[in-house]
Amino acid sequence: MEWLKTLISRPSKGVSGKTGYWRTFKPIYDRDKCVLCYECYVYCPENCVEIVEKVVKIDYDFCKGCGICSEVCPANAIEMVKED
Amino acid sequence: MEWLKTLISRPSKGVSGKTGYWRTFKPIYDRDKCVLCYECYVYCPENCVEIVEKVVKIDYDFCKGCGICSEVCPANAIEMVKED
Amino acid sequence: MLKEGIILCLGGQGGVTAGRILALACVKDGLYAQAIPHFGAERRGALVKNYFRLSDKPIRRHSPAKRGDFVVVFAEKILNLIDVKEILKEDGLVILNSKRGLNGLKCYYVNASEIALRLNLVSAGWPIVNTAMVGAIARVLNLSLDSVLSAVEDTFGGRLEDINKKAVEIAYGEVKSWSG
Amino acid sequence: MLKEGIILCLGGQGGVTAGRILALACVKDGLYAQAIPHFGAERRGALVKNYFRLSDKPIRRHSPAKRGDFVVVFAEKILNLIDVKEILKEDGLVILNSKRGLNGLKCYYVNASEIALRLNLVSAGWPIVNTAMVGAIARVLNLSLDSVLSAVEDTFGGRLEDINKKAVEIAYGEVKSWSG
Amino acid sequence: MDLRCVLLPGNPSCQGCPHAIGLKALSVLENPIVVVPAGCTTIIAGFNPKQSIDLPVVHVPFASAPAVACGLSKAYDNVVVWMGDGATDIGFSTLSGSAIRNDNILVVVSDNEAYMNTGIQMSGTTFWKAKTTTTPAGKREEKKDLALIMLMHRIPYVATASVGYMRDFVRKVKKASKIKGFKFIHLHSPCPPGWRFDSSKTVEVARMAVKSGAWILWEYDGSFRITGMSRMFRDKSKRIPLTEYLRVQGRFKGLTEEDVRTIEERIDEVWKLLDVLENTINKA
Amino acid sequence: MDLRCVLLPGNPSCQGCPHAIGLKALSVLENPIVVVPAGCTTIIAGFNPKQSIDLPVVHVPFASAPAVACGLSKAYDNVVVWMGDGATDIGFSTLSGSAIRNDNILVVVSDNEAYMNTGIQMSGTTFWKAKTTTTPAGKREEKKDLALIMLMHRIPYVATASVGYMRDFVRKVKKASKIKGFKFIHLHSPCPPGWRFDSSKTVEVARMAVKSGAWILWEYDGSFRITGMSRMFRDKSKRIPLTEYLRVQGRFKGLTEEDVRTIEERIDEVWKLLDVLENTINKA
Amino acid sequence: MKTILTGNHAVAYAVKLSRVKVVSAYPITPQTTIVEKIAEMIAKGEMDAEFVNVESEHSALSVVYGSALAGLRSFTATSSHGLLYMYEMCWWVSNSRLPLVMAVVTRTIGPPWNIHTDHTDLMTLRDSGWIIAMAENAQEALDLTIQSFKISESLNLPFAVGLDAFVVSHTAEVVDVPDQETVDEFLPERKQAYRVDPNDVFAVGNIADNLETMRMRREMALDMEKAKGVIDEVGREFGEIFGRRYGLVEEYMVDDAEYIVVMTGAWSGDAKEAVDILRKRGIQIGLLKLRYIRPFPREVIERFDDRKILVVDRSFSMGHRGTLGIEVGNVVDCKNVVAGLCGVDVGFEDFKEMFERFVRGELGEVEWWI
Amino acid sequence: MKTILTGNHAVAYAVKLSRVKVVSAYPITPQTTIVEKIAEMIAKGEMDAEFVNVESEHSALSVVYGSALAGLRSFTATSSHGLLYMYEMCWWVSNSRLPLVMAVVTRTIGPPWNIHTDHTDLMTLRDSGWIIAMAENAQEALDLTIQSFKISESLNLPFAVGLDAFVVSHTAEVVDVPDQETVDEFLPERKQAYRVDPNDVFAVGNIADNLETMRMRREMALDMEKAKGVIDEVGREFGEIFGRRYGLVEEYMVDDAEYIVVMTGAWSGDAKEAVDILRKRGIQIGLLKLRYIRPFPREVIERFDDRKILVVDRSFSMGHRGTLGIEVGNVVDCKNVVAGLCGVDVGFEDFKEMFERFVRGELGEVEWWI
Ligand SMILES: Cc1ncc(C[n+]2csc(CCOP(=O)(O)OP(=O)(O)O)c2C)c(N)n1
Ligand SMILES: Cc1ncc(C[n+]2csc(CCOP(=O)(O)OP(=O)(O)O)c2C)c(N)n1
Ligand code: SF4
Ligand code: SF4
Ligand code: SF4
Ligand code: SF4
Ligand code: SF4
Ligand code: SF4
Ligand SMILES: [Mg+2]
Ligand SMILES: [Mg+2]
Repeated sequence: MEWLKTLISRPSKGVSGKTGYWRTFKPIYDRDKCVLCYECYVYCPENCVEIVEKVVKIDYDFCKGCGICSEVCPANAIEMVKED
Repeated sequence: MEWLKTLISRPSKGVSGKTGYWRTFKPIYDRDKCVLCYECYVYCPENCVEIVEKVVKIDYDFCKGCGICSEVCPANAIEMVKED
Repeated sequence: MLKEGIILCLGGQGGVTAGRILALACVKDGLYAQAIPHFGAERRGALVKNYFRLSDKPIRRHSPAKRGDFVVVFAEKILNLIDVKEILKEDGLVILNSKRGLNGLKCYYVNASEIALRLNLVSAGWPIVNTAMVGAIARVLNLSLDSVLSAVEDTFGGRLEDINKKAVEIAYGEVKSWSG
Repeated sequence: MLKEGIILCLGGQGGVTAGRILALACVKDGLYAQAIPHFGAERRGALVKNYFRLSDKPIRRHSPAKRGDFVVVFAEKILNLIDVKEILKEDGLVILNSKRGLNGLKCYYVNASEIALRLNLVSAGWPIVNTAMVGAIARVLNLSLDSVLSAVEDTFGGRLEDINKKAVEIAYGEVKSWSG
Repeated sequence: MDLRCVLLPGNPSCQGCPHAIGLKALSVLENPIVVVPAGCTTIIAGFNPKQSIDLPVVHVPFASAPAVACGLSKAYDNVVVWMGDGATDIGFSTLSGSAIRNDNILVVVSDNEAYMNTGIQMSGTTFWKAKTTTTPAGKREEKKDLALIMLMHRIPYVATASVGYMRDFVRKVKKASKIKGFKFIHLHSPCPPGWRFDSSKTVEVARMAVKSGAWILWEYDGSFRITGMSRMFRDKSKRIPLTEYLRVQGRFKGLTEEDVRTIEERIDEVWKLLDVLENTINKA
Repeated sequence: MDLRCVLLPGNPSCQGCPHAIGLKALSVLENPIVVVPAGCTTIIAGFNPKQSIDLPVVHVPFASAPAVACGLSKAYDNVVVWMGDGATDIGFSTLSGSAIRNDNILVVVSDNEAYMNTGIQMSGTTFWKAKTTTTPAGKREEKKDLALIMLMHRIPYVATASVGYMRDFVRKVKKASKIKGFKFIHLHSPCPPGWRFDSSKTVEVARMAVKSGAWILWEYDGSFRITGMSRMFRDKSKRIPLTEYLRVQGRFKGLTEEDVRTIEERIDEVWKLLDVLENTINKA
Repeated sequence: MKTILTGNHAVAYAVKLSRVKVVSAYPITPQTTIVEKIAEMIAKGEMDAEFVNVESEHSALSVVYGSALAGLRSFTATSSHGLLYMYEMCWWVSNSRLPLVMAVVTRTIGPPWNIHTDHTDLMTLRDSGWIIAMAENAQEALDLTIQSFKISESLNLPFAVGLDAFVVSHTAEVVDVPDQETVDEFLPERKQAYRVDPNDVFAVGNIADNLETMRMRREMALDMEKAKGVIDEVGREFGEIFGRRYGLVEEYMVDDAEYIVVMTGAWSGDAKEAVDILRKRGIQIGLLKLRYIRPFPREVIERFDDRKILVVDRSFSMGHRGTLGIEVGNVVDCKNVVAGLCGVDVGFEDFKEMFERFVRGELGEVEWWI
Repeated sequence: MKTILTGNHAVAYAVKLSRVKVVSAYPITPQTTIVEKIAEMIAKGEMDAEFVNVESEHSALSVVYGSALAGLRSFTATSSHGLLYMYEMCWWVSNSRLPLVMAVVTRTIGPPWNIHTDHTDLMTLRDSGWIIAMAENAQEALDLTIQSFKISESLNLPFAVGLDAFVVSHTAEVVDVPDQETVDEFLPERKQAYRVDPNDVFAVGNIADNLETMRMRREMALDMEKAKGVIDEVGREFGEIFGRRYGLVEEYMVDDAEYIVVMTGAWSGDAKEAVDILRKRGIQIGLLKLRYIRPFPREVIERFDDRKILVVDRSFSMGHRGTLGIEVGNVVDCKNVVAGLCGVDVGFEDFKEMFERFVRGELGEVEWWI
């Protein structure tokens, strides 16, 4: 029943590898501006925003740089900056 | 192209033969009662009622004896009678 | 011993059920049997052919019989629609629902319609003749009455059981050979 | 003469179009060519491989080349994702979008991103480098500039035509061999 | 009403067949082509080399009818689909897709509330609690309201009709055939063997459905309105008792009084909604 | 709002993918099984041997999802179908059949208004005049109103939602999952490559749809009501101009002012109908 | 207990005796009476299962796909256009390696519309990874259905039980119906290679590597080969318990036969009678009935490569020859008669004549028996 | 005019050049770009036809069934699951004897989901009465599509043009696109045996007699035989006009070959290169490319019954052997390699090795090339 392993898949991060490399722009977080509204957390399509001890953490390994967190942030606490 | 004749069919009466033989009851028309409302004509599912010169004609070759004409006749001008 | 029969009835007359009851009766008599309804596309009212086989050995063939050792006719008017002789073997016999038999043929007859009406076995104006005909056929084929009654029991429930058993019994008794 | 190439780009960078323009340019130069996009299931952003062949005779094979006579790299970061040497033939050469070339390999380079930005060939923040890269590849493969420009003409309409032709021209002129 | 009569006598329909009555309405169409998926009408239409419908008929697979009609409509103006409720189940994507595309066709669903051709199995439009061979204890789900669902597809014409009111139905067929785009008519077609009533009662049962308020005749052609006899039965007091309609049918044997009340409540809800639609969707 | 987060980072979705946002709402379900027909989510879900959705996922053929879910529901309580608008086209019979059967499942249609996985072809729910590869001159037909059509199926729960208002959507998912029977949520999911807007704008575009009144959040659970932000936009004066919503999208390039007016009129009609429904279908 | 049952009712009883938990099907003549009977048994409380009424065959197979995935023994049935309509799901089920049983009442594909027997519909499954059997009569229909669950579940391959429209499906004949205890003894609880479960987080069927997928197909091919042994073994075991032995084929007077006729389905009974008649005349003829079409009993046929072979087909592959003619002809040289398509009756008299012509060497490569 | 086109775009241009009037299709990778291109050409006014967007493949084929019935030249295209989803309609079209053309971009059937080439999907049509061709490259895709209308319409049989997913469908390569006038010269107006018309009252497809229906099938079988001649004749005529000659098969170095490889589809090009390599080493090997699967070029293969034959299959019939292996093996003894399923790449290097092993006698009856 080797076939079973081909038919069945288990949860894992990074199915498409470290998708951080897809990025053109990078979200930069400004803790000072943040009002901890959780919008970035709720709307990040990559699910790579965490809020730990009242600080937003972006997992740049996977963040694709879509810019949604920046757009939805009511406090302009996330800025998109061109990657080099 | 012999097959064409099998694939294609042309209109004809009596597809199932003279369906009059299906009948258990026979509709008998009473001209005197008839008010020429055309209900029997409209509702006969067999389309075997004609009204010619103000007289209802039932084509007994095909009438299956369903009894609808009798039921819809507002004048009780059609009676269903057991066939012998 | 393999006997093949053709049961002719009109759609709605219960020919298929008749075949199955008969077959069940055969089993109860230790025989093998087969009831093959012929399904055309016709709606109720039209002529329907059912095939029937009984044998003391397992029956292997499944094709419809071209001619029957016996032909059963559920309604006299069927005789206008089909020439029974064309589907009867040389020495075959006919079992007919009628007040009389047919001339020029080996023929049994029973007034199944009358039996049905007598028992008030009627639906939509039609006498339900199938169980009476089963009784008649069973008698002609020498099946035991008990087996047929038991087969009817297995087939119907409640009120219908008794009345149909009665129909079988009466027809089993009343079926006659015609010598005309 | 059959040359096989592998074009590496990121989804959305227009590698498929680049391949087709190049192939068209080959036809115009009287050559035969084939552009085989590799379709994985990936969405835009991910690494995409395109295969390319050119020849003076009709090309019969359709399987992807395992190694290329040349490998084209649309973005430097692709070099982190794949080891170019693994898909390059022994004496193969690399054509790279970068300010510089690669050491230890026969390498050509052109700053296609910069050319694109210069021409304002940008979409969703990305410089559209494919036509610049086409120019560079064409130069390295010795295709005629006219043919490439004409191929671009056939591919784009309106405003896009001119700007892309310009990108081709610039890159055709600017591509350099790296000796580092 | 001239029913030139496209249905020829001696056809294979059962005694008292509602489709056979309904099909006569197609007589009023000009140069139609009729597309028929699998169903009782396949049989009624006759056996090669004969056919009992005096129109060009294209027989097609069960789920395909509106799509085939769409194809035909690229060449011809008056393409009609005549299909059963079962064909509407399996072909609901096809129907919905055609409606969304606004194909220039008329679809009539002749609804006898079950798969009759295969021997009385339940369909989406089978009435709640009705017994069929696949719901021997009565259907557990409600009747699918095809016409309202099609109305929500925003097509130019939707109507309900009944074989008990042929003049209304014929008028609707005629009207629909004059409109460009997708037209839908849901025809109520009580079937004697399927619903277990005497073959003479087809028209009566159909009328009882309307008179009891269980089947409502309406029409949308830009505006929405209750039509024909149903206008009268808006007034509940004018209706016949629902049980009259239900009791004549063998398929409802064993219905409790509570069941009847439940049905009544649901009917009330539908009337309420239709009333509102009449007041809302109203161009005039 | 706890989005324990069943969607794992590094998955294959495009930047700014609306499905990816929407899928996170499934985090609130208890022990669900998710059935996914062909579509972008097939890709997003990952490649063997890995998967990027941290729930049991059953991938199924395009038209089959609600039926497969029905089968699973014979063993499990919380079966969810997550499907695209395209799957809803081809599988509309399946969906409608499941609804009529009142299967105990929740169906979420994440509607990005085209077949994205195959490269932006029009679907039934594609907006009028939107350009796709199969409607290069703009779609000629209207957007199919799935939720209203499902409402007419008389199922216990129907709602619309938007990836722009996740809290509203999550609430609806939670609520639906507590109801027995067939639940349907139509989720509006603007797609950056498909609608041609920047990947950062997914949420904004979704919100503009609601704020302009073009997408209306509502819910039926026995009673019908406009929900969330849409309550505010009942008042037309509070809405943002429709053109704001349309102009940000590349697919609407070339829309004339008259087109916009037509769209506006149609939106008004829908609001009118929903208002009426709110007043009519009201248990309280 | 010996009683009278149609082939369809025999299947329905087998489904009940196999303790199936979910049944879903869509009506189509001549399949319908199978599921009507099941619906009736469930309504009467004689059978403990759920019956799901669906709106199409595609959904019927999808529903049982779902329930089988969840670990419930499941069954569906169809015919002809129904099979074609669920065709996509058929492939999905087999490629998912999901054990499942479906009865296929073989029927002509239209147009013209025709409800009578023809094996062409069933044969469309032959590439897909379904085990395919054909019942000769009602007894075999019952017996094969009971065995099918065991075979399917031990191989993780779906199983199609074929029966000829009307000739088997609606013919009432003597069937020995086993009792529940004996069937329970023969047929254990359902087993399957994997089961979808909310507490075991995995996905089924997502995109996989090409080569891995091809490997998966090769394993399926190998399991199909293994199925030959399993079928014979289960058939032997069935024989021990129920007194009727089964296997890939039925050999009727083939051992000493110079002429062998290969065929499948209901008409084999008529053909056996014809064989008897010719045997009485001293002609050494026998019948090899293929009870299974998949796996294809290649090795059995190979054993007879020194005989004269006639394949009688009830299905035809347009642009080549009879479907079994192609299959058997791949193993041994054979003549091919195409007969009984579209429900044309073929009885023992026809076979007698056909076999006589075969023996006299009068048959061409491909003959249409019309 | 020589230009660069993908196989899919080549088909789209062929459809335009064939003056098709109605196109309906449903998106599926890798078929989609065919109809996208057609939609674009129609929108731009370059092509005078109606494009109907439908909600499923079943409906796509239904729509063109309707338009073709009405006498309009019609075209659809699909792949894999799409083909399986419209499978019922495929049979309906062929049994209706309706000329029609469909492109089938061959693709793996799931699960697991997989969009890459595999011929199994196309092979499911082989019983149904469709003419089936496979294009080796974009040029053949274009040329066969143009020929397909002529062949289909002269035989009243539908025609499926197969092309390998991606390998042909998405590979851009040099194609000589003929001009409209020349195509018009080659391809006359649509003809068909019957046409539905409001002014000619008849029904199509209603219930017919069993025997008559079987006779209809036999006529279809005979017309399929006739198709062999028509295909060669049309291919010859095409060659005269366009300079590229077509026929049932392509023979590549077979005349003096001791070893012959039989295969179909895109990889034949790679195989030819491998043949060249072996030939250079003095090995007498050749390639017989089946351009048509239906009608099956039985007579051509028979001519080579004295050679050693290897069939390379990209489809497998579970429980027996490769699909072409079965077909060819019915005519001549052959070895059978199953390769490239599920999109696994097979290139000229593979073929070189495979053919070497074949020549050295190292291949078993059925070998999986994994
Ligand atoms: C794909 C497919 N599935 C099933 C059938 C079998 N079938 C033929 S007619 C029919 C029922 C038709 O019901 P309906 O549409 O309500 O028409 P009615 O017979 O009631 O008039 C069915 C299930 C079929 N022909 N094709
Ligand atoms: C029967 C069948 N036809 C076509 C396809 C091809 N197909 C796969 S996904 C897809 C589009 C999906 O569109 P949608 O459901 O809207 O999901 P999205 O990709 O937009 O998320 C199509 C057409 C298929 N898999 N199966
Ligand atoms: S840029 Fe996009 S992917 Fe990255 S953290 Fe922000 S929302 Fe998430
Ligand atoms: S959206 Fe902005 S303010 Fe809100 S939590 Fe995120 S960073 Fe902070
Ligand atoms: S009894 Fe029925 S068939 Fe006869 S005339 Fe009256 S309505 Fe017509
Ligand atoms: S229904 Fe009665 S009254 Fe009216 S026309 Fe007929 S017979 Fe005369
Ligand atoms: S079953 Fe009903 S609908 Fe069908 S033919 Fe008979 S009466 Fe008409
Ligand atoms: S195309 Fe749209 S829906 Fe599909 S993955 Fe990309 S962003 Fe998501
Ligand atoms: Mg119906
Ligand atoms: Mg979508």
